[in-house]
This record gives sequence, C-alpha cells and structure tokens, in this order.
Amino acid sequence: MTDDPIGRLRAMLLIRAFEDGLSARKAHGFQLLSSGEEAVAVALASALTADDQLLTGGRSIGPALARGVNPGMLMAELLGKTAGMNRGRAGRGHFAAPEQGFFGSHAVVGGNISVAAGVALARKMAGEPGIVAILFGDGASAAGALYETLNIAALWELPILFVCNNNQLSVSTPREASNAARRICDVGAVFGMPARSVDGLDMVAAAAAAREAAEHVRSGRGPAFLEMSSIRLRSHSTTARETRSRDELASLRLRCPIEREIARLQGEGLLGEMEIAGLREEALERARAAMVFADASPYPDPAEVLADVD
Amino acid sequence: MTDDPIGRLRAMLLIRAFEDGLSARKAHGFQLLSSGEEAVAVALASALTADDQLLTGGRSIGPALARGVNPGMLMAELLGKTAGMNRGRAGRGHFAAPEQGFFGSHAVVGGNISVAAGVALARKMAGEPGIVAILFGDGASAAGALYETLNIAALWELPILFVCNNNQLSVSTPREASNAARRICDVGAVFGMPARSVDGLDMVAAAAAAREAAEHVRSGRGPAFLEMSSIRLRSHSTTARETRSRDELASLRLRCPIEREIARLQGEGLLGEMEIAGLREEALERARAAMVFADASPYPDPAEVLADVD
Amino acid sequence: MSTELATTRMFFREAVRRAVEEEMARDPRIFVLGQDVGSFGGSYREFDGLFAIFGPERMRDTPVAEAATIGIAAGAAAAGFRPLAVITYMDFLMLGFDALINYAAKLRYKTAGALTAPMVVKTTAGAQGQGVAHSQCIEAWLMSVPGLKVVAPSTPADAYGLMKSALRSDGPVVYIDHKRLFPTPGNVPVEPAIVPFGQAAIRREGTDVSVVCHGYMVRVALEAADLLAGEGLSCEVIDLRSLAPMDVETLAASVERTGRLFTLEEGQVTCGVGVEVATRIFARIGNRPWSRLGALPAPVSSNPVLEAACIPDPARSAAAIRALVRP
Amino acid sequence: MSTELATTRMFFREAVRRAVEEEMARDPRIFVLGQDVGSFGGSYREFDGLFAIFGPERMRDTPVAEAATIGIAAGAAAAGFRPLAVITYMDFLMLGFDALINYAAKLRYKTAGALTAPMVVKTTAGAQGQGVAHSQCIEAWLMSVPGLKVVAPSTPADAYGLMKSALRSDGPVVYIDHKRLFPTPGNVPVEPAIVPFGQAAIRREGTDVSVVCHGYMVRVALEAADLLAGEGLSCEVIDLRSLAPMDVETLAASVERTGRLFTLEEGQVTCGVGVEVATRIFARIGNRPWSRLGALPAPVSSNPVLEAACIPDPARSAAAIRALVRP
Ligand SMILES: Cc1ncc(C[n+]2csc(CCOP(=O)(O)OP(=O)(O)O)c2C)c(N)n1
Ligand SMILES: Cc1ncc(C[n+]2csc(CCOP(=O)(O)OP(=O)(O)O)c2C)c(N)n1
Ligand SMILES: [Mg+2]
Ligand SMILES: [Mg+2]
Repeated sequence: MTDDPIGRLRAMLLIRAFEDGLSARKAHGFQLLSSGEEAVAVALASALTADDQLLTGGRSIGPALARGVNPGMLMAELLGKTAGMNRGRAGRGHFAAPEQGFFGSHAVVGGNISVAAGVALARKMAGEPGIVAILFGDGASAAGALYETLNIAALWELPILFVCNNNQLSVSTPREASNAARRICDVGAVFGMPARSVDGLDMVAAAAAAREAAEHVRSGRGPAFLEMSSIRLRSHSTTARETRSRDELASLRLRCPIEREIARLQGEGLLGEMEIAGLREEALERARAAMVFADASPYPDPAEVLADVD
Repeated sequence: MTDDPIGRLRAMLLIRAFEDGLSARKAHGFQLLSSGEEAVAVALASALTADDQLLTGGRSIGPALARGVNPGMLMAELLGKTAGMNRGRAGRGHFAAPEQGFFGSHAVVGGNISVAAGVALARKMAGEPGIVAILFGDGASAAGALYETLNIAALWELPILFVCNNNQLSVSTPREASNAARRICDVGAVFGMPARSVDGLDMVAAAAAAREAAEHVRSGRGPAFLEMSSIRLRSHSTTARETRSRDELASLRLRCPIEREIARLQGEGLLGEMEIAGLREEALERARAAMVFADASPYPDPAEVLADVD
Repeated sequence: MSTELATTRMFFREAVRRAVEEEMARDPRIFVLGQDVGSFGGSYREFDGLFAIFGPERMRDTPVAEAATIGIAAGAAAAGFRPLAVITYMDFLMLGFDALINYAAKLRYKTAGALTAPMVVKTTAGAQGQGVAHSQCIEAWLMSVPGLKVVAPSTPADAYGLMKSALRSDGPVVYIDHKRLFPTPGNVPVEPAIVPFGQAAIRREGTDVSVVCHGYMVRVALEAADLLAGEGLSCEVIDLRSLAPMDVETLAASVERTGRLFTLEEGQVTCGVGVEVATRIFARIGNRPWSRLGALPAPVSSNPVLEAACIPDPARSAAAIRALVRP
Repeated sequence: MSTELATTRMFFREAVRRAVEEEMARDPRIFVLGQDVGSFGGSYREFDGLFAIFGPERMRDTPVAEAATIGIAAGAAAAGFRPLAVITYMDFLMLGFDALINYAAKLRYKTAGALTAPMVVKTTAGAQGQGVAHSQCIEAWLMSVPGLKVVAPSTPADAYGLMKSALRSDGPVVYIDHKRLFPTPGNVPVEPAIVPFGQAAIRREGTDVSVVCHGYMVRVALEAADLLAGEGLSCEVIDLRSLAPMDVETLAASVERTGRLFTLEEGQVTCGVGVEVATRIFARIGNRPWSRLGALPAPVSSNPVLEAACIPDPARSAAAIRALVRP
C-alpha cells in the first residue's frame, strides 16, 4: 500500500499530525496515541495488501491510518460523531472498518489475538486470498490468550502474522517486568513459526522484516511472529500520568522514527528541505481536514442507544 | 521420600494395586486412573521432601499416593466417605492433604498451575524452606494459564517446579494435536528456566531428572520445567470410551514402567522372584486395607451440605 | 403436543447430532470446534459419526484452550462463518467469557452493525457427580448480557429444534444441554423443523399453580406434579426453553389462569432465573403468590449424598409447591 | 451519621489507600498484586506512596495476566498469606473467574475447611467514558456464588471501613469501587475503624419510598431525592454497601416504614441486584409496590450521548420514583 519511501513517510507524518490534532481536543475523554511507533504501523501496513485484514489492541489510531482508513471518518469516530465508520459508538479502542482492511481494534489487552486467528481461519476455510495481521503490545505478550492462539495457529497453519509492537511499556510497567523472555518473539519460535525481532524505529529495516514475514504467511506456510521494538513518546493515554523523567523523554524524542527517516532520505538525496516542509504541511492539512469533517458531524441521537443490540 | 529403588517400586506397585481396586468399585461415579504413569508420579515424589508441596490436575491418585498420602483416607475420600481427608466432599479431582505435602488436586485442566505458583510465592515471601511442584498433562500444556504462570514464576524467581506428565493424550486428542511445540518443555526454556524432557517410563532416568530439576529450584535459582513422557494404559476415565485399538493397547502394555523396573532390578540382581511376589502381595494387601478402611466409614450426613461454605 | 407431525423416537444426544448434521449439510459456513468433537464424537456422543461425514476441517478438535476456542469462533463468525464452539462444561465457559461477553455479544452494537458474530456456544449445565467445578448452572448470568441469546432444551425434540434455530441465528447464542438429558429418549419430528427462540412450552396442563423451569428441572417438575396429582393438587408445568429472549406472554397467561407461580431451577436462586421470571410476569399481570426453589447456597459436591442434598429433587419440589398452594 | 466520632476529610482514593496502608502495617501477611500497583501507585492513585513504604515485595506489579494474577493470589491465600489482587476493571475479572469462582470460592467447602482462601479482589465497576468492555457492572453474578463476599462502597468512609474488613475476612471477597468515586471527598473517622460486612446504611431518611442502591448510584439516588423533595415526595435512600451478605433486616424495616421500594443499579436489571433485594425484602414483610431501574439492555458505549442515555441519571431515577409513588 505505501511501498515507496516517500509514501511511507507521508503515512508517518499523517499519523503524527492526526494524533497531535486529536490530543488537543481534551473534551472527548482520553485517547491512546502512538507517537514514536509510527514506523511500526507503517512498516506493517506496507506489507499488507487490499485482501488482507489488520486487527489491533487499543492503541489503534496509527495502525488504522497506516492501513489507509479514511482519516475524516476515523476522527469523527474518535470524537463520537455519527460520520464515524461506526456512527461514533465504537470510538477509541473499538472501531472497525473491515471494508477498508481494518477488521477492528479491541481495547481488552490480548483480547483481539484469538479473534484475529478466527478471521484467519475463515480465510483459510473459504480458500480466500489474503492474510491477517494482529498487532499487540509488549504488555499483551504476557497474556495467556497469546499463547493459546499461537499454538492453535501453528497447529492449524493459519495465515496469520503476529506482530508485537514492543514499545517497552505497559502503562507504567517496563517490558522487563512484563515478560521474562529474552526476546518476546521467542515464544513464536517454540511453536515452529519463523520469529524475528527488528528495530521498529528503522523504517527501512522494519518494512523489510514485515514484508519477509508477510511473505511467509502469504505463501501458505502458516503463521509468523515479528517483534518490532519502538518507543512510546507520550504517556500511556492522554489523561494518564507520565512516569518518566523529562530527561528520559527528551532523549527518547531524539530517537523519533519520523525524523530518523527524514534524515535518511535527506542523506540519500531523496528529499530536499522544501519537499520536507511540503510533506509536513500536507500532513497537517489532511489532519485539519479530518477534524473539520468530524466537527461538521452531529452526535448520535440518544434514541440510538437501543439500536443494533441483537 | 522413596529414594531407594525398592521403595520406589513399592510405591509404584501400591498405586497400581490401589487404582485397580478402586476401578472395581463402579458404584461411585468415575475415576481418573494413572496406569502407565506410575514412574512419573514416583520419580517426582522421590525428589520432594517433607517441606515441599505437590499440586496436580485431576489425574491425582497416583501422585498423591507417591507423595505419601494415607491410602485409607484417600480411598475413603474417593468413595465419598467421611473418613476421607476432606470428609468425602472433595473426592476425585479435588482432594487436598496439605499437612501430608499434597496441597491439592484440581480438576479444571490448567487451573491448579497458577494456584501452585501462589503457594510458591507464599514460600518465598515467608522465607520458608521447601519448594512447590505442579504436575499437569500434555493437554493442559495448551492452556493460557500455563504460559501466564511460567512467565510470572520466571520474573519473580519462584521456587516452583513445573512438571508435565506427557501421557500423549488429552481424552481422545493426541499430543501432536494439543501442542505444536516440538517438546512441551520448550516453552519453559523461553522464559530462561532449565527445561528438560525425560522418558517417564524409565524409573531411574526419571528420578534422576526430577532430582536435578528439584535441586535447581531448591537452590533458589527460580523455576524449572521437566517434561516426562509416559503412556496412558486405561481409557481417559473409568466411564470414558477407549479410542485405541486392542493391538495398540496390547503393545502399550508391554511398555509398563513397573514391569520394566522390576526387570531392571532383577537383571541387576537386586530382586529375586520371591521378593517380587512378596512386594506385589504387600501392595495388594495395602490396597485391600485401604478399601476396608473406606468401607467402614459412613457417608456424610445430608445436613453437612451447608457446612464450610464461607 | 404437535400431534399432527409424524415423529420418530431418538435419544437426546441423537437429536442434537441430527440438528447439527442437517444444518451443516444445508449451510457450508457451519463448522464445529471444541475438545474431542472430531473422531471421538463429542463427550456425550452428541456428534457421533459427523467426523466421518464432514471431516477434520468442519469437525475440528481443539486443544484445551477454552479462551482461544471461543475467541477463534468469534473471529470466524465475524468473518462470515457460523461456528459451533463446544465447551464441555459451563463452568469452563468462564474461561472464554472475555471473547464471548466482552467481544462477541457487543460486536454488532459497537460497530453499528458493520460486524456481527453469528456463533453458537454449545455447553452443558448441571450436576451428575462431577463435583464443584463441573456442575454449575450459570445461565442467569448469560441472560443478563445484552446481545446474547440463551436457550436450554429439556426434550430431544427441543434439542433438535433449538439447535437448528441457534445455527441460523445472527448473533451469539449459548445453547445449554443438561448432562443428565443426553441418554433420555423422546419423539422428534420426522420432517425437518425448527423451534423458534422466545417460545415457552406447556408440558403439562394444570389449574392450581404454574411451575416454570428449564432443562433437566422440567423432568423434576413433572415428577413433582405426579406426586402432587395424587393429593389433588394440579400443576401446570412450563418449560422456558428460551431464557433470552423469554416468552413472558405464555408464562403470564398461565399464571393468570392458575393464580400462583413456582419457579424451579438447578442453579442458585440468588439473582437467578426464577426471580427474573417472576418479576417479568408480575410486571405484566400484577403480583401473585410465588415461591422459588433452586440449589442450596453451597457448591455442588461430587459426593452423592451432598449432591443430592444440594439440588432440587421431586420430593423437595413437591413440598415447596404444596407449601405455596396450601400455606 | 456517626456524629460522635472525630472525622477527617479525604478523597475516596485516599481512604482506600489509608485502609490498605493501615492493614498492611498491622498484618505482614497482606500484600498487593496487580497491574501498575507499585511505583505508579494504582490506576486511580489509590495506592499512592505505598510502594515507598512497603517496597516491591508487598506492592507487586504484575504483567497483564489477570487469570494468573487471581490464581496466584488464591494459592498464596491458601498457603497463609492475605493477598489483595487488583483488577483494573471488573470486565477483566472475567479473565480470572476460573481461579476466583471455580477454585477460591469453593476451596473451604471442598476441603471441608482444610484450606481457605482469605484473599481480596479489588476492582472497579461502571461507566466513565471507557466503552463497551470497560464499563460493566457484574456484581449480581458474584452475589450468586456461594463462598464469595461482595462489597461496594459509595463513600470514602465506607471505602476505608469495608476495605479494612475485607482484608480481615477469611474467605474470598470482591471489593468493588465505582470509577467515578475516586475523586470524591468525604469524612472518614480519625481513629481506625472497620465497617462490618452485612450492614446497609441509611443515607437519607424519608417517608414515601425506600430507594435501595449501591456504589455510585447512591449519589444518583440522593440527587433524585433532592429533585423529588421539591415536589413534596420524600425518599429514604439506603446504601447496600455489602451485597453478599445482604442486610435484609435494615432494608425490610425501611420498606415497612415507607411502604414502597425502588431499586436502582447501574448494571443490567435482568437477574440483577435490585430484583434480589426486592425478593428478599418481600419474602420477609410481604409484597409492596416496587419498581426497578438500571441500565437499558444494551452495551455501554464510550460515546457520551449513548453512555448517558444507557445508564440511570437523577432525572430518569426521579421520574421512575414518581411513577411508582404517584402512579
Ligand atoms: C485484559 C486487560 N487488562 C488490563 C487492561 C488495561 N490496559 C489498557 S492498555 C494497557 C497496556 C498494555 O500494554 P501493551 O500491550 O504493551 O500496549 P501499549 O499500551 O504499550 O500499546 C493496559 C494494561 C486492559 N485494557 N485489558
Ligand atoms: C478447563 C478444562 N477443560 C476441559 C476439561 C475436561 N477434561 C478433563 S481431563 C481432560 C484431559 C486433559 O489432558 P491432560 O492435561 O493431558 O491430562 P490427562 O487426562 O492426560 O492426565 C479434559 C480435557 C477440564 N476438566 N477443564
Ligand atoms: Mg507496550
Ligand atoms: Mg495427557
């Protein structure tokens, strides 16, 4: 989908601009943002095709945008407006746009992993093309649901790519206190699937690893496990306390995957200052447009409360 | 506890005689017996001391006897009599004799694994000696509870020994369809704990492996994982359908761990025919005595139904 | 009741099997997943022979992993299939509550209809000597979950007809058999026929009291009614069949006729099925004398004496009905 | 009410913290385990500073593994400790139901008293913009489990006193805070004091109707009572505090005085708390006019309009009470 370097940068810039814009809207509860994790989302999305489906945990805005979900509908959804893809009822952590290849986020940590395997099973049983990718965090890697699902996916050779976005934190709990394994992906290897860990701040390496893993799954050889390490530049949610020091955050910010990719592209002579400024402005403009679209949409009518229950 | 070869043989013979006696009593519902798995239970028990605690899944009679639980009380418990260690209310799959080092069986597959880790945590926090061993099956190895607990046990360096009695079956489901890992113990290795697989039909090898694993845990270096492969000579329960052919069962019976150990001891000149006959008779006698004890005990009074609820 | 339909005699477990076979033959999107549902044929032989017909793809043995089993079923359902997930005992359904209740039951709502989860979870309730963690009846919890449907047959005909309806339903359904029912025989229509959700069945007509129950307790109620008939006390016995949705109309009409309500369940009465039945009936027709019977407030031991003491039997049911009707 | 005791003002979350601190200082067997309970101080800062006092051994951060967390707590409890397991939202308690319900709640019973599980599971209920899988109130399910105790404070004083009782209790207790209560202030006794289980509290005296509720709904009920007072309608508002065991005596006495019962809960009314409250009261004093209000039968969306429409508020509560008292 965003297979070219500039396209991938565009996608990262859009995520950052979109989330920054959203975070300024304190009124509508909290949001789970993904600054520092854009390359993970975009790398993964770059390995998926229109036939594929992506599912995620609660930190789902970046991945959905990377997948190509309509930004205006997403913003409307997150702000509880009826122009959202789910009429504003799913909101943060629950929205789904299956026709756009985003089967859904699910805010129960680990809860979407077996659901994703079910989607993959449906693919396989129907003999349909396309694979399923499930994105979850280092925190989720401690959940029994992951293990049960990895095992069954391996037994049944399901077309599913397990991707751990290891942003080193589960709320305040560091990755070392969440999972005793040396590498989170090692548990995938136990079940015989290819398992790799890659630097998720390095757009090029991450995209290559994602492509390789997706190819394996796409070729019908069963599941694969990809761990991408990243950083969380913001607090857990827009209303959660930050637990790290200013110094630590400042040094993390120096590792921003977007600036790193921009520097690379500049260094390779693929981008000039003007173009960079242009891309930044374009992203801001798309985020603004999404906000305008969302703002123009009404909240649902209270009578909708009983719609679509069974 | 049964550290000498003859003691271990005695323990295995007792289990076989006890379960054979019990299986003749069709009246009291079904039982989960362990013929073919006696060496696993006895090997594990031989590595435990009086300070230790053993917990198991539902197939718990053999392990409890190996641990030294009083056979009469156990028989009474299994037959629902008040002379049972739990007044006959726990019965199959739920009895507990913590003062005899058997903290309890629990018939929910996988359900006792995290409980065992909690017992180990209590040991560690209290600075008490003794380790905890948890015995579960190859079927249970697919449960998320195992994974969550292994991880936490490794993170917290709990004094717990995970033992998988891999009898190759979960009801009718063969081990290959239960767990995609090459060796079930490999998931222990992911979390950095020593993990070994041993032939659980070989009394000597199994006891040595159990001792080694228990030593590791006892030395305060955190958990260990031991897989012991065995065979299930009976159907899943005394009322369950057998799914294997007569031929398959006949060839399995040739691998009986008890006869194998007898042959070994005989071959090494440690046992003569007379002594063997004597040991067999002694086991039958102890099993008969347990049955007599149980039969002499009454059922509980119906009024006990509301006792010990909160 | 349906005297016009030609029927054939079969065991409860055979009726389940027939429903599943017919529906699987009709709809290729249906498949079964669960422990020992394949060549073993199910814990209660309720899938006997289906493996030979439909093969391992559509009769899928799962590892002991209830959480993932229900999650996978939910995902496959959302992606267009119609899985029948089998959980041997209702007690273990708790292990899959997250996927069932936090995901599947809410999927249509949260996506505003973009996704649905047409899945059936088939499980068993009740005591039959299996002990504290294999005997529970927690259907009342499920009744309270918006988006879930809950049914519990008491006869082979209803096992057949409700399973067929369940497999055609567009949202998650929990279909509950009672362990003691599998070996019971009954008449089942020869021609394919469904039993729609939301329709209770009057199993015995009576004039003094309406006894409302479901599952195995219908048999207990009928035996109690026999006992009481000898004393000139006439019970109308109503089988809920479908707990959610509930057929309040049939129930209320019966209580209006008999003037009294007795609710009988094997699970706990606290926040149970009976209290909800009573409340809905009385909300419609006003209060009537009512009493409830269920398990004593204790776990259900596998001990034969304690198990029998804990859960309702015909004698205790009859005594409670007598006390209600002739206080 | 307790006018004689000297009190001090604190926030709800501070009251929780104080109870835990005092009990941990008193009893070395108590420790806390759960996600982000350590240096982070708990999701609602309800353990602020306890990590500095008690250290990582007794304030244990766990991975995201609710099932093992509750299982480990149960095992540690059975082995002589008194764990306080923290589950951020009640919705995720389902993930630990197996250990809590199939093991801990039945442990004393099944072992005939040889083992017990003196553990507390602290969790939160209710909606505050967090969406379909983070807003549920499933306390009614827990009430029906023999062997479990269930409490739900509505004031800082009760949070303090009930948490202390919970940490001294000899069987498993589920202690439920409502998310909206943490930042609310109130008076708490200066001297250590417990609130025993099984005692409801009359929050406001009244003559026309008894409004029975718990948790955050107590605040909604009090606001509704204020609204109705202006119309000359006098509500007695009773806070259950302890759902299991339930103080039927206080409730029944109130309904006997006022002649009417209104039950209010944030969860589903089907098989809910209110219907059980009504049933137990009427079993004691005979029927009285009663109506119930709870969430509409739908998941609770994070959407502000739909969330507000789904769960009871003072205006709708007042309207329902009005309809009950002046039909
Ligand atoms: C089962 C469950 N437990 C706890 C939570 C609360 N929670 C929400 S997000 C989160 C952090 C998860 O960490 P990780 O998986 O690494 O994802 P990240 O937040 O880093 O993207 C937690 C614990 C939850 N939503 N679900
Ligand atoms: C959670 C759960 N699921 C299913 C069952 C039904 N069940 C009882 S024993 C058993 C087999 C378990 O196999 P394994 O762990 O290998 O132990 P084994 O029977 O071989 O000793 C099953 C599936 C159960 N008791 N608990
Ligand atoms: Mg993380
Ligand atoms: Mg096995």
